[in-house]
Amino acid sequence: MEYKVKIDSFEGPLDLLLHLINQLEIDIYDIPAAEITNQYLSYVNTMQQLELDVASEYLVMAATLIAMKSRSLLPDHTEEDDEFYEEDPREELTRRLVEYKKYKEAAEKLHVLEEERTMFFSRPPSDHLFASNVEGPLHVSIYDMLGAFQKMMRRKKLAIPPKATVRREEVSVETRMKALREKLRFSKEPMLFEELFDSNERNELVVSFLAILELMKQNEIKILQKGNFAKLYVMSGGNEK
Amino acid sequence: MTNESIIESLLFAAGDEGLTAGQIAAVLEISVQDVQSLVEKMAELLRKDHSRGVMITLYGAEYRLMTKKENAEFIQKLAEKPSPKTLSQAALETLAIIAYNQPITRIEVEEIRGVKTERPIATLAARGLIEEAGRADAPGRPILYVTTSEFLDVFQLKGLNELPPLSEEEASAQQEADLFFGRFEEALEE
Amino acid sequence: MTNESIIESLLFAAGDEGLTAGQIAAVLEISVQDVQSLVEKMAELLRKDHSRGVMITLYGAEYRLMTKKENAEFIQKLAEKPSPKTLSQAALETLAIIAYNQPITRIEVEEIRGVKTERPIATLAARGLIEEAGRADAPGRPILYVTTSEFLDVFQLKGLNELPPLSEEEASAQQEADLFFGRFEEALEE
Repeated sequence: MEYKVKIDSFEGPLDLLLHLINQLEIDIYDIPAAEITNQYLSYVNTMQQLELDVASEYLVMAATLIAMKSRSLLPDHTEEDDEFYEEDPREELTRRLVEYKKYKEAAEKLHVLEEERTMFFSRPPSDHLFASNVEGPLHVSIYDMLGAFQKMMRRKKLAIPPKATVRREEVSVETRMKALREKLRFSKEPMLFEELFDSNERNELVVSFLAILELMKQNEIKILQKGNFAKLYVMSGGNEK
Repeated sequence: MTNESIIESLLFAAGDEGLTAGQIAAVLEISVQDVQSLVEKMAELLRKDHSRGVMITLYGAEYRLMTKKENAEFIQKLAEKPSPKTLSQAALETLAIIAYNQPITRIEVEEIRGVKTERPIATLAARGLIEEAGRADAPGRPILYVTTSEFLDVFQLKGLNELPPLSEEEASAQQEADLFFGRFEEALEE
Repeated sequence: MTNESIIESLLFAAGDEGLTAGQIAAVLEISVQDVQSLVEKMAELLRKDHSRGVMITLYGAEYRLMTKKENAEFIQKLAEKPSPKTLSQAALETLAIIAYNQPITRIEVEEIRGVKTERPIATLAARGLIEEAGRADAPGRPILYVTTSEFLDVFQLKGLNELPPLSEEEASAQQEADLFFGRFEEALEE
């Protein structure tokens, strides 16, 4: 079925024609109408026999080629001098082939760059960078979002072993206070109380809670609540007016 | 390339999750002890070199590359400057994940992004692009997020069904050979 | 800490979001030119130093830290997900035509390719490589397409002027003759 795959892989009639020109080793600027037409039609026939869907573009091209071929069979009725005034379908075809070939080659060069690019990896941007811009009109399109998403897809996520084997180091209340201070300073806006706990491990929960109490006591943070049972928010700057 | 170079690549790409000595050893096909002494040497060099901006930390069992504490103020300065785009890549990534997977919890978003996502979510919520929609039936009852009508507005979508498909659809949709096909066959037979 | 150290910290924190020279300059309070020459010097050192695993790239306007190509196989050994699929031939051809002729309508792309191009265009838009940029002043007001900054990233380009040159071999005497007569014909028709 290799044959089928090959035929299926042409990117349209121009691609098929370029393939034939290459195979027949003929000059793109001097295409023999009869030969190329016969070859082309036999390809299109094979496509039909293999019950491939033959896009209408292939058939339009077939018609053009047939017209070109029949024209080449007619006696040349033009005068020498008039030659260039005559609309030659071969010239038009050559122009299109040359144009298409240019981009086909450019596509190959782009592919090389694309492949190489998949060998470079980056890391996700830090959580707290650039995230605070919430004012002004939004000038962002769906394509920006898709681009960012693709960038993320290209990142490599490296596999991490099961967490069961990980032993946490002991964290002191002082260390935790320092971390919380930093976190709140970065955040600028009040943070949800729950957000201050990075880990679900019991030891750390306790240490974090003690650290929050200590920071409150030292008047470094403020806790806000809109009403009974509402969410607790924490913000820094209790001691600076 | 040297083992140091490979270790730097690995730690860099691993991001905030870091890598254990065992994982690095498996990639380099050297012993865990060798990895440990290599990484320690690298960490020491980084500490001493004032032209370098990163350090290696051991957090639990994982080695991580992090920015040096001395440079924290500059990173904060950068964080304070508005992104040249109106939404940062982090926010756009987060938004894409929520848009295509809603409703979704923050933890799930973080699993996909591989990095903490508190601030992007706060930004998107403050922008009115996402909102809370109840809680997931999971431990801790985490908040579920969905996109808002403001999201549709900003991205000029009539509905979520107008989001472009993310994966390249293979050319399976069969193109119909049209009427011309029949006529062409007739012409050939003539 | 030195400026080099701070720049490394900043680029590390920015990850694949990257930073423009202007953003770095604003943080360091030095000129954009100074940033550029500093970063270039750093990039050169990284390239040469075989004990380093990262490099600095400039795609579009953003500098980024990336792992070196030589270490790709080691990172892939640990990676959870396979490399994303590269673009199909149809998508690449379409993208090339758009890149060299932007802004351009779908019909114009189809004229060059000689085949329908709806699906490749949808794929490219979904990958964030092209975007709509208004409508052409032509019957039916067709959509105009341009490439995005993501396009520059995927193909490692600083800008559109870095696109590989279109092959020149067709600029033969024959084609020049065609061009000449083409113009000549047009002139006659007027």
